[in-house]
Amino acid sequence: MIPVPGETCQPRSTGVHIRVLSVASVTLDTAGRYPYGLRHTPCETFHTSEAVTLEPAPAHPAPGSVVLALEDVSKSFGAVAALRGARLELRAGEAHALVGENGAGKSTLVKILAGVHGPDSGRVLLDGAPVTLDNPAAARAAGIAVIYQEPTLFPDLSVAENIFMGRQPLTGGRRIDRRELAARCRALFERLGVTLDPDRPARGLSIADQQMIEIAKALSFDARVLVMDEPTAALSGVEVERLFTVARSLRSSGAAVLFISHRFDEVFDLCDRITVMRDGQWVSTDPATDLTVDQVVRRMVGREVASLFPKIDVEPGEVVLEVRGLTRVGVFADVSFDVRAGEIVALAGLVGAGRSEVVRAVFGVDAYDAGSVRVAGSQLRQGSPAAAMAAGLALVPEDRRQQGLVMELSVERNATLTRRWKLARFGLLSARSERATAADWTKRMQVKAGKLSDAVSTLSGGNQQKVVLAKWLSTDPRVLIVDEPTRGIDVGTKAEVHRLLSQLAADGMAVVMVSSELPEVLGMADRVLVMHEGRVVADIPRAQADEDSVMLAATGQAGRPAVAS
Amino acid sequence: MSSSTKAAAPAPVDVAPEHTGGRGAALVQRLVVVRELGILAALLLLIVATVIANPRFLSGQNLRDLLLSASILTVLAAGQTIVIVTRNVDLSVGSVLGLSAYASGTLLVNAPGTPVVLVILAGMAVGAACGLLNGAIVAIAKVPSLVVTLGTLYAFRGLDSLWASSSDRLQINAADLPTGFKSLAGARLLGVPLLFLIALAVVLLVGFYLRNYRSGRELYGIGSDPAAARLSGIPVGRRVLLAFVVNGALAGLAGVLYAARFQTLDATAGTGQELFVVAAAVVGGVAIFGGSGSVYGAALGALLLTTIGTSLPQLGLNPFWRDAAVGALILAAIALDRALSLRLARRLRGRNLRGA
Amino acid sequence: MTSFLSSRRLRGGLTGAAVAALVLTTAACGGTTRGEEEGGGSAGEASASANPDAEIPSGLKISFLPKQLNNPYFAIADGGGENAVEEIEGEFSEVGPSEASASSQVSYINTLTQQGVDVIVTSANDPNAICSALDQARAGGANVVTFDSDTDPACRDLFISQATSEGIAQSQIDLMAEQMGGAGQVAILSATANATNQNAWIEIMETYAAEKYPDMEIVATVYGDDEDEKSFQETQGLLQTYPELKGIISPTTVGISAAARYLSGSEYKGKVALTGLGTPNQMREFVKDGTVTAFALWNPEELGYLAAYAGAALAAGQITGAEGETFEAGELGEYTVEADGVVVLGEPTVFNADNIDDFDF
Amino acid sequence: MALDSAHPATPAPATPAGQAPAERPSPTSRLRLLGTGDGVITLVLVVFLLVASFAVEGFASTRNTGFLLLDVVVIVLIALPLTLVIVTGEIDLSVASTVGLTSAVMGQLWFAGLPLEAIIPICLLLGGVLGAVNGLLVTRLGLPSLAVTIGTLALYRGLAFVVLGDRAVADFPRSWTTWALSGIGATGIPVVVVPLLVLIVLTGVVLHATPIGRSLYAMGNSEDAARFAGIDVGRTKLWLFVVTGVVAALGGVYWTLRYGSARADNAQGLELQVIAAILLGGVSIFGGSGGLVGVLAGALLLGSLRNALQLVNVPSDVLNIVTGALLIVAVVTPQIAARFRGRRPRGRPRTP
Repeated sequence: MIPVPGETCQPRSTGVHIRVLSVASVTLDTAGRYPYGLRHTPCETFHTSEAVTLEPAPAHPAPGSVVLALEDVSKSFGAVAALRGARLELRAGEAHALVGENGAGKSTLVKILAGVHGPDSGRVLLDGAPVTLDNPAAARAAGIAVIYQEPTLFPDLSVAENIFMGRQPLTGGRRIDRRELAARCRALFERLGVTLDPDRPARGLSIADQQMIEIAKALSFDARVLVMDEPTAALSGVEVERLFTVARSLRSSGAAVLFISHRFDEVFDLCDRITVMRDGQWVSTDPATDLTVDQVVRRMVGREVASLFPKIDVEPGEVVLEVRGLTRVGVFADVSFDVRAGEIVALAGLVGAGRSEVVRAVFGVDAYDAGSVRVAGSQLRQGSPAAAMAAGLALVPEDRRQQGLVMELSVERNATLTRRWKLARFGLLSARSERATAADWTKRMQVKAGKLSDAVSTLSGGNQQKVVLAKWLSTDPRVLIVDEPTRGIDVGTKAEVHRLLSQLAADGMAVVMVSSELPEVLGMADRVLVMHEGRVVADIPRAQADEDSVMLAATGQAGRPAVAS
Repeated sequence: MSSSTKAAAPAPVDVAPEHTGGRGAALVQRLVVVRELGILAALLLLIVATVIANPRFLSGQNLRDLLLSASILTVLAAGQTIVIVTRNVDLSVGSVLGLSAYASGTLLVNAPGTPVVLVILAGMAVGAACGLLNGAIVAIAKVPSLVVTLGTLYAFRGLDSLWASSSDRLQINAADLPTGFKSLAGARLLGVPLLFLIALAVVLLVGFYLRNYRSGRELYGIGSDPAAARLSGIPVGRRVLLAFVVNGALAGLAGVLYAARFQTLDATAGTGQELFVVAAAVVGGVAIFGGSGSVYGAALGALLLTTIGTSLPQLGLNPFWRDAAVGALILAAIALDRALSLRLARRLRGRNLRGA
Repeated sequence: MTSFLSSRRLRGGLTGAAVAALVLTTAACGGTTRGEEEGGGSAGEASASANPDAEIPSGLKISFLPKQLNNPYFAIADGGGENAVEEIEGEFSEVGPSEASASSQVSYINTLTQQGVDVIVTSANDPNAICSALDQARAGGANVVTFDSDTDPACRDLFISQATSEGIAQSQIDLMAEQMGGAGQVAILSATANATNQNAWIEIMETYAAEKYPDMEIVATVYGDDEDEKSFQETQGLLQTYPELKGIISPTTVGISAAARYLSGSEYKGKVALTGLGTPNQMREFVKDGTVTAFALWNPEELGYLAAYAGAALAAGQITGAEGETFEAGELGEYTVEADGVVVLGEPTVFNADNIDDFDF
Repeated sequence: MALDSAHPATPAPATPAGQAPAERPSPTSRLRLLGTGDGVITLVLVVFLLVASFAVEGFASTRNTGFLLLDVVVIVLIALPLTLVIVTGEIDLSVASTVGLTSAVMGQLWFAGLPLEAIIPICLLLGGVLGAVNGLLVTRLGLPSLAVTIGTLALYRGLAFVVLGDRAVADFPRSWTTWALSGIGATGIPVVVVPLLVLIVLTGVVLHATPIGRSLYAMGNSEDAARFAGIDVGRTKLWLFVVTGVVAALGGVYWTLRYGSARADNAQGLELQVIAAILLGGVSIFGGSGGLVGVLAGALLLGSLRNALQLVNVPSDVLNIVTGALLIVAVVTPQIAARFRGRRPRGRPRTP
């Protein structure tokens, strides 16, 4: 099942070959699973030998001179130092990977390159000369194109205008030449193999289509430096390959490509050199060929990773949460599952498979069209988070900043928001009881905060997540739903969160965990439910869950004999 | 809960782009047309109803009066569209109009020989200065325009009356104004009032600019998603400032037109106009939160509001119904916009959803 | 458990308290309906006796509070008042809101009360709304004279009428009849619908016309709210609605000039007669270009002048506002207080092409 | 420790460029002690009152206090629920039109012979209905409250004229109209201040010391986060609009009695004064921050400034300029101050 390193496989619908990374050199964890962050590009050559060709991957042109360099760049936001002496060097004609854990400072570095933030200290050198990129226009003028993880489009404007905003082709009278605009747009799409209508508005496009527009945008002005910040998170294999084709062609025409990704297979597939960052600092820059995934992971994490999943074995109790036939038209369909007390059930799947949407519907934030949710046997009224909370449900949402916390309110207000009625006496709240409760829970959760009255936005990501957990655990739930519980937090806190979840389950809480990190899913879950395109396609017990079984189900190939029943 | 694999048949993996081509643009186009045709239909319906009640409604004189009445509101609505498109609003236009009207009147009283073009330019300059102040506060201090222009609504009006009361002429009357200027009000070109032609020209120019120039498109971009606009390197502050200045200048122009048409100028000219201006734009399909809508729609909205004002009495309805009708129209318009955009979103989404 | 409850409590709390407060205060009264009203206020009755020979002291503080500042008509009237105050060596001031609303007028009356002025000369935006404020001012020692637009007689000492209502109304009907030949449709363009003086005139016009000119038909009364633009549009509407219209009477200065401007620029010029009350400066052009033949007005300057003198006479104790008392009003001569504390300025002046250039106001 | 906490999962587009979320000034400190963090405006008010008492003749007297309070009573009354609405990130521009419509209906019903005791509850009910119309359009149809209430601003005022035309109904019983103006003993403080104080305290408690208040700030800052915390945002906002309608109707009843005159144009333009007072009091137009003490100080500052300037015979034109300038200064100063402290201003691109 595990492909041979150096093997090349050919995905179904493209003629492009993907080099299989050196999987064998990955150190497996104690449970025999891949460490943190490792994913495969789905590719059926993993299972059938006939499509395997032994063509070598295209040779990379020799990298040229240094186009863009960051020297000793530091940047702080309030009390939080995001970058501390970061370094980066991009050469013409190279694809350069920037890897690091969430929170390592990659995004801040990208924003400095994009001209969104100015560095507090340090220099940005373009062709060896210092430049000031104090706004996005300046960065663009310097030939730096940035593709963000989440597309930044104008929903009301047409696709073509989105691509050429500010650079529309003009006629003699400085008027926009619409015909030329559409023509150039079509030419770009042809190059990308996309069949989007240039005149339709960007509103309503899928994330993948939006990402394609971002790529077309970057392509349209012949960037010297193309920065791609986790562009593949929402893309399917074909779309990823399409993107890589573009990146390679840019590279071979002499541009520098900076690629940020958690998917090491992609990193090793595309990139010539890899820069590792940790805690806002530069760790190393080496040719990709000199590195193994294992080495990269060690450098990123800076410690042993095996201790990440301290799962305690628990004998599951009664069924606490029953979801039956839950359907939201166009989003997910016929989702049914049970969760027992003491059990950790993971919802796995690719981005966009509908996992978060399901748990949101269960919790009542979103409506659903059919189906039912029962907690401890009694039917839950739909569309009411308050009712869900009353029934003993708690949801730690996916997006901490938008959904989990009211960023501008204080730590204590956030921590007690879910318990505000319980804390009130005769409908009145006393600042003292709020503070006492908040202090109690932040202590229990070991939140590191200056003052409880500080805005929660001043905390680090990990501590913010602990506040969210405190906020929900203080409601004493029977069922805890956590959506991407460790996204964007540091390794130490991550382990703490995992230990906490494990302990909570051991104490009899039912836990539903949505996670995109396979190791986390495999390490923590008693059972893995895999979703694909809005449906639950597999229900795999801990003993049988491994990287392959989950990935196959997640990519819609569950029918294959890969998964033992 | 044992370990069986649920092999639901997933829909085939399909690549999104193939779905979305083709009819998206047509759909949008159709909805935009529906929106503007909607106003036009409402306008025609109103006119037909009024004509049935009073056939003289279609007389040349009345149509001319109607166009004349609509022209000032149309100019204001055109300017307001530019601002609203950027996700801002200018509530001070009524006061700016008053200030510019009084300024141009004063200019004409003191220098009766001033050519009309110069008066227009002067009025626009006064307006542009007001717009510059609004825009500068909004763009530089990053303060919500609603609050800023609420403040300048008071301040400009106060300035206007202070000026009027401290000068020796509280009110400038028709007799004080030179005949050349006054003849503007009655002037016609091919039977169409000149003031309306000016308004029409403004609408066409603004419409042309918003559609065909980079900075015009950037205004839409800013209103559509301000954060994305910054990331795209659009000079957001400068563009917003520009929008306010242009709007101010157009309010100034409206002030000169007001002076020419009403010929009685005091410190109260244009009081309360802001409501009708915003209403005209909203009724015309300009989204209050920016990013979409056309100046043509806003102009149609202005025409519709004006027609309501003149036809209600002729339909035998108490003119007091006018404000109520305007209010109801605004609500209907935003509700319609909402319904249309939901439908559009559903259709577009339905098209690139895979599976499930 | 949360918001439903919360919002219910919220609403319950707020409205409960509000309603309770009201109910408490109302419960004691039983049903209070219209018609069982207690007798009218007695504040209007002057208790002190008049001393016709009293001297007007110098340094009287006389304040003019027009309907609205920056209104040319009131500016002229106030100017007349200022002249009178200078003659009697008093202190003149003019205050007022920038918009013609009763509530802001109340605020200014309060300020004047607080400043302790001796005489408040005002023209009411609403006959009742400013009453209690005027009562308070009088309780605080001020004398209240209204001009142009009266309040409830109970809350002022004197009302200076620009002319008798009959005089104004009849002269306009006569002027109109003369211009249109006494037969046909006529419409009235008034100011606001609750302007006391306007309504009184219109009522008299209607009865007088019915008596004297039976062929003259008053088909409509519309309101331009004393706003130029609205008056302009109302005129336009009138001509649309009544194609047979022969004449428009506008007993308000704003209305007549707006109507004149509309007519002069339209095909109706010279065909539809226009008369009413206007100032010579506003109407000069339209008289000269033939849109308007003749119109009437009292002299607002004299109105203000008389009001100031009447106020001074009150303050000096020469009069108390009782019927039959007389006082001297500077160069205008002697005036007598009529019933309900009304002092009439005189008959309106008719302006036409022959005499209009003799006046500048 | 992760250091990139300012930008974890969401990349750049989530926040306007150049603004690191972590740097936003925290309003939290402001929320303590009944919102007295808006101490600046309170301080300005106190200083102004002191200066005016000494410098303006007749300012500091019982009678003038009465006049001043009577002038701000309705503004403060309507500001109470409207503050809550603005804290949640919405706005209601139709309040003054609700006052006008209530007044017109009150006049018409009185004219028709109904007893006041029946009219007043009817009017309050009407206010609730008018508020519910706003609330339903905003929460159920998801329309922007700014546009909705501009529409109902025109609609309700228009209906007021439809109901009563240009007439005025003025023969309300004298005992009622005098009550509306009467003072408590010889203090000069109007009687109505007492129920108003009750409402102020009630609103203050609701906003600053109850679970409801907490949820209002939460939804004003982040509607999503509030929904995920189990707060029924739609329903809460709906009821807020209803309450605002009821209180505005109460204001309409009081206005009618205070001036003894029911007219369709009563309180025209009052919404601007109320909103000016609220914004001057430090409430963010985007919602989520501000306190009731600041709002009260803002309303009193506007009222006493006007009063004092009138007493020294400053023309009304200048008053308008001062009001406008004050409003702008009130919103610009914190932004500029924040910038001087080296922080970028906060400014969410939510409302124009």
